[in-house]
Amino acid sequence: MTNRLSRRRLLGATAATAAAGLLPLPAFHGSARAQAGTLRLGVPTAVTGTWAPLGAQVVRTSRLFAKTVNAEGGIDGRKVEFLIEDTQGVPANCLRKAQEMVEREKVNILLGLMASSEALAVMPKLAEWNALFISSINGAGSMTAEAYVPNMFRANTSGPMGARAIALWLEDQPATEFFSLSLDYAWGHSSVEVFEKLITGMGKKAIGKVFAPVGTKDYSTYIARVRQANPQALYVALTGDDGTAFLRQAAQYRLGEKVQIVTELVDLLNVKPVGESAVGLVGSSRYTFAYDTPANVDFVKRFTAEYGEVPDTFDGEHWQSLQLLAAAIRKAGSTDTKALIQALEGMELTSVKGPIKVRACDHQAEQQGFVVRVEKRDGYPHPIPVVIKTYPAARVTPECRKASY
Amino acid sequence: MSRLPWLAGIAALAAAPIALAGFHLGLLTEVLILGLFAMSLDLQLGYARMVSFGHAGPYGVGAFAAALLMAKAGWPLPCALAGAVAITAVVAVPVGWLCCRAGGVAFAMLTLAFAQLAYAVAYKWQSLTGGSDGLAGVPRVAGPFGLELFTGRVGYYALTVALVGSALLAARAFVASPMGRALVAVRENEARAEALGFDPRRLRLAAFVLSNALAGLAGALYAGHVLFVSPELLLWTVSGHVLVMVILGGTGTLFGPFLGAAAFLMLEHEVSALTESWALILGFIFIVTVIVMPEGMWGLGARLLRGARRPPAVEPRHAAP
Amino acid sequence: MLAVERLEGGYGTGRVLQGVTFTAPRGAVTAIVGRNGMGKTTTLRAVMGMLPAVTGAVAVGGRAILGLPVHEVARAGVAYVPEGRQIFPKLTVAENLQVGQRVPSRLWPQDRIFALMPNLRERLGNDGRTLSGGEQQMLAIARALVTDPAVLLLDEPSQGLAPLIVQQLAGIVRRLREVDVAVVLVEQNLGLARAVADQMLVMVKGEVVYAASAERFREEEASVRAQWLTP
Amino acid sequence: MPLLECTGLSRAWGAVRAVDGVDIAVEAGEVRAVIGPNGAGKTTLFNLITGAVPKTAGRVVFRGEDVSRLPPHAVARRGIARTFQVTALFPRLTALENVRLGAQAVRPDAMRPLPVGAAAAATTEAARAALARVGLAGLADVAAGVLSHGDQRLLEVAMALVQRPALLILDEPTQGMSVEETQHTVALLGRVLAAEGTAVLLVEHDLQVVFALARRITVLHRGRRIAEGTPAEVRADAAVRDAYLGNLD
Amino acid sequence: MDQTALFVVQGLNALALSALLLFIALGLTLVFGIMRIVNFAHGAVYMLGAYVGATAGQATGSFWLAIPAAAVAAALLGWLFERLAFRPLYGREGTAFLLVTFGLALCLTEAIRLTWGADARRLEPPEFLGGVVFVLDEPFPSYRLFLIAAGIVAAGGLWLVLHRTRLGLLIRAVSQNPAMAGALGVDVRLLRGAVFAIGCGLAGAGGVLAVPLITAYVGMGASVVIDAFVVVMIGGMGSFVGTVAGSALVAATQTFGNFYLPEMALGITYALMIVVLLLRPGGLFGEEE
Repeated sequence: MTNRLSRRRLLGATAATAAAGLLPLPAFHGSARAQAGTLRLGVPTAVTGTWAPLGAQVVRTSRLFAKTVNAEGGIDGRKVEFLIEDTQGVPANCLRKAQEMVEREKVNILLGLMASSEALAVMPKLAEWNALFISSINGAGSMTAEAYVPNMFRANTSGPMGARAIALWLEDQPATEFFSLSLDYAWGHSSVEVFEKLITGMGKKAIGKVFAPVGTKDYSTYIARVRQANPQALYVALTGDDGTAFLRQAAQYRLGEKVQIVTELVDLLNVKPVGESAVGLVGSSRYTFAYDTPANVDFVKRFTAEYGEVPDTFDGEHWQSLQLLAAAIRKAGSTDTKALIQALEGMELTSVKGPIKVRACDHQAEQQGFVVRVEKRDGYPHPIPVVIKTYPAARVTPECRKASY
Repeated sequence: MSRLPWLAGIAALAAAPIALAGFHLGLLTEVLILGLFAMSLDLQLGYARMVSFGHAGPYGVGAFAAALLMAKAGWPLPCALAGAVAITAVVAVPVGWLCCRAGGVAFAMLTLAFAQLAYAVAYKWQSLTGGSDGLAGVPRVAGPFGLELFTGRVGYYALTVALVGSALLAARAFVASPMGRALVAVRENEARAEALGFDPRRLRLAAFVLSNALAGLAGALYAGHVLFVSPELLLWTVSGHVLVMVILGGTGTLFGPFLGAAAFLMLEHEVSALTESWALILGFIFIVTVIVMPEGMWGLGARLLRGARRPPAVEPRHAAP
Repeated sequence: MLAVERLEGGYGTGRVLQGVTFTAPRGAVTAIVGRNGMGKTTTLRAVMGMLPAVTGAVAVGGRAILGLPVHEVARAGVAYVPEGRQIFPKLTVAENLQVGQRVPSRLWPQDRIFALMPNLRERLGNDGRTLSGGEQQMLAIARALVTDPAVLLLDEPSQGLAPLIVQQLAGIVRRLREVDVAVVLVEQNLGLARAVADQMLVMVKGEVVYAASAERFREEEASVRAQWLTP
Repeated sequence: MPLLECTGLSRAWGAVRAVDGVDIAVEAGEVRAVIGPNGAGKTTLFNLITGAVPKTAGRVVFRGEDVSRLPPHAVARRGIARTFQVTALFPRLTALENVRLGAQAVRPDAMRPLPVGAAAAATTEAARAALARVGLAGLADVAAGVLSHGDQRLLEVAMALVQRPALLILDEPTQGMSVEETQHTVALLGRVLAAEGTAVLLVEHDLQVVFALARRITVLHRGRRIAEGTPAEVRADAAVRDAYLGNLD
Repeated sequence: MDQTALFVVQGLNALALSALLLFIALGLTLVFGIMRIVNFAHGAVYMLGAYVGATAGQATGSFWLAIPAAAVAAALLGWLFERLAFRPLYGREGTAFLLVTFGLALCLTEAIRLTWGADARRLEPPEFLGGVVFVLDEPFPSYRLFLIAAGIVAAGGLWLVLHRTRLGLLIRAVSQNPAMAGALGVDVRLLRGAVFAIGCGLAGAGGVLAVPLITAYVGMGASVVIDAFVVVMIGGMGSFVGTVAGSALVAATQTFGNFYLPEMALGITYALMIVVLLLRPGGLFGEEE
């Protein structure tokens, strides 16, 4: 910790004059002397920038996790401390921050990386660093396929898995002609690719697709394009503020009256600002607080008590990855990278999303697929996702080292 | 001028691998690379008043070129760096020819537009560039000549010091050359310089190409440093950051931009480790710096070192007699 | 009345003014003549507050104005007709007139302006840049007058104008005396200066070296010209 | 064949004809003055000859070559140097550096991107000599912007002289100078021009300067040439008296 | 959807987009015209308007109060910033302003994130603007028609201010010749502050008007300000007419371009700017530099 303190002194003058106690320091980070045996976990995530709303979920869930396990005496008797740093969602920053955590702060476990490009930038370095990375957000199919590295595990549902769940649900629906609108981003491309393949495999038709750049504000021209194509259903793979903007504008154009809109991802983050007009939206869900498992009920209770609102997608996904990590440490009886990899491979666990199994072949956690519909329910200030269909892990997880089906 | 500061600087850089371990050496490498990037912009901004909003363009082109030459063509590291500089310079000629037709803000916006187009190409040409994911795991190819020396962290640091140092010397030589002097003349009084017989457009184009080539070298070194490239390298925010580094450090000084780059990177990196609200502090520092350090950090430092007062301000004489 | 005392200063580090002292009474035209580069224009700019570092004293009707920002000098009653006229090119004649006019002019209502400069009335709706040199000069003077100045500074109004227009100009400047304004005229055209001035000043190298009534100047003109005005 | 031959030079700004069909020719070694009241188009005429302002019409032939469409830097490199009416220097550079740039600009390696050793010394030498010739040797290391007005005007002359031009265009070289400075400048110009045989095109308000230097005078008025001849002829010309000389008096 | 309807709807889409761009670009061009400053912080001010407006709208329940609240808050900030940060810099090179506005953009963005958090804020338009009207049997959101109207009102209003009021006269005079305007008694510094405040106020109003479409979120200002720069450059810096034309051109290019050439979406605006600036370096309605 001397390092940390000396550089704080270095910056003292400028930082103190500018900030003078006005600014909240991230919890735990830099908290003076860590006790020997404290388990330090690195979270280089996007606190600011485009992905800030998702980063906020990672930060708050990390804090809740530390509070919870430390109250119970830690993991295997070791207190947990998170080292959270802002990457702005920029791969180069993420790489530097991760490297600093590993080499300077002697952290060997990384979590909470935000953009897939950040994860893909860090993954080739993991072996050299002898560090472990457990993904809780990154959806790019390639991470467990072409770009697979042994030091990475994906605890979360991937993009292709989400596309698969919604495709399975659509198999039983009357609509036969589909149009896809997705983010011009690796995740969006891989989702649409998987979706189109599955749909055509069912004998339905993909009649067109369009990719909108990240940060698109005006979706009117894309909505016009959908109208022009006149499909029976529209598959949407948009996230964050782009998803919100599209859903709001689609509602304003009453697109849903003519076309059934299904989405790859249903987040409260989008549903809340869209409001009433989100009701009826169907999509796959990586996590929703409405899952009826004992672990989830407990998590939602703790979360709500702490933050006064229900957890969102990446709260749940991040929590699941932390649960997985905790279980692995207990099983391995160590935090050594090699030991953890061994413990994680093939590990089974009942998490907030139900049973999961980490397969050894590509380090993807096999888990159930959920399809939800947004509905208005009493007791919530906003519409909420309600699970309408659950698919067993075997049906939604792709084959080993495959990004597609 | 005294040689002492020079020798001290060289000694410090040479001793760095002994004193600094691991991460810090990497950070120093990054500072040097960004310093080179900022210095390359200073060549056109400080010596020719060409304010570029698109300097990320050559930087990203250089980075992608080096990464692709190593990852896809299997070129050895030094050859890939040289190839990247050559590619950047070749691209800079037509782009510069078009941009230098305009002056002032129009020049700035044209450079921005070309850099953004490069971003769009890098983003969409997925098969080559990896699209939004970028290219990860770029290898540092040692090649057949026993150049393994440079592939380790210390070796790469040494290579960076050597190349950045050479680039700095080259830039200083350029500034002192007839062309560099002519460029300053154009900056000071374009009509006068033209009446003397200097061709402002050719001078500006030359400055643009040289500046871009050095930015390409910085990009290539960066790609070799982090072994990862993505279209973000070409984004306008990067252009904005490097502009800030140069102004912060002091324009028209070549050394100032290194200070500016170091300050920018360290501030962003270190303050963001202290608080989530690093941007508030960083922004505040920028505002205060501009107001209290009109000549940038280098200017202030030089003045403090010399203990001298500011040289008398010389305004261009007024039109009225 | 304008009182200028020991004005020193210039641009950058140069000292163009070396202690300029003179007074310009109301209802009279004070002409400053001298060769190029002697500090005539610089004196006007210094009075106007357009030079950064100037020492000495300038007073309008007893009120010290040196050191005030330009707009406050203007509001203290000093109007400036610069060399080259500096018409707002993309404002109409009417708009050019309105810029400096805060309230309807007491001394110079539009009718009076147009009586003096009939051309301007016809061109009210035209952009400043479309005016001829003579019209621009008239507009520049009119634009200064509508601010109801106590002091009017005229810098080289005859520059580039045809003799006929210069004669018109002389007529206008003479009539300015009627409204109790102190006119300070900087001219290289000795003919014009002599034709309109009540008081003649000669500047050489940043100093006023000669001051006399117009009558006396006429008597001494030959020697004054030999001594200061010809090389 | 004259050194410089201009035919029908014209420039209009909108409806205003600043220069209107002016013909003027300068022989090698000749000192030619252009006079006329303010706004007669003298400076614009110079700008048309050097290419600084595009021509509406007309042709400029210099040493037998049509330079009408060349940009200013190309005209300069062909041997026409000029000074400006409003002092135009590189104010933050030293006097020596200002002149050095003048010397450098006409060298074949004027825009060489690498440092030059011997050539640099030669350039510096030439610059020092030129400074000495105008009497500014002692001010070589002073920033041009802080020189006195008169010294700045002389520095401009040095910048032009160091280029050893075939034709030197001087736009009001003694403008704003003191009496002594003016005398000094006239003597200096007379000496240098006689020694080097440089042809000169001179605009000057100070008629004594004009008469001291020029053998022939061209009179412009409202963009047109209204007279041309020896000083005596011009003085005697009625139109000139009306337009210019009379007006001054 | 038949071709005519498609074309008409897309035309309306382009107009609505250009209205939004106009709010930001008009402020930029106004500030540039009079201060020769390229304001990097304009996007952050736009974002501030969005957040203040969303909050004010939620607190009062009135969309109509949200707009002036946002505009006033943004204008106040601009006025304050001009006094504190710009005043010491007048007379310095343009690069100083680049750095100082960049600093402001950083500060403001982070201050907004600290104040409002990372979650998006919403604001609903009033009931009668929440529905659709049918254009050739195609539903078109009433709110977008309102945006078009708002754009016309803003541009028309600004034109009236510039050409029919004393303030506008002084603004035009100062932009043409600040020294002379000062000599005629115009307090140029005060006017600069006022213009900067007006420019920021317009951006703030633009921000709140965008909220019903895209919600208020951190980062909303980043790319829109680049689009607005492009508008101003294409139209000609400092030109009012040029800015109106530029925003229409950019909006049409984006709307129709993204429809027919969606693969070009990332670059089409820049390609347009390159073509325009190479043909006319001063922009369509600007003067050559």
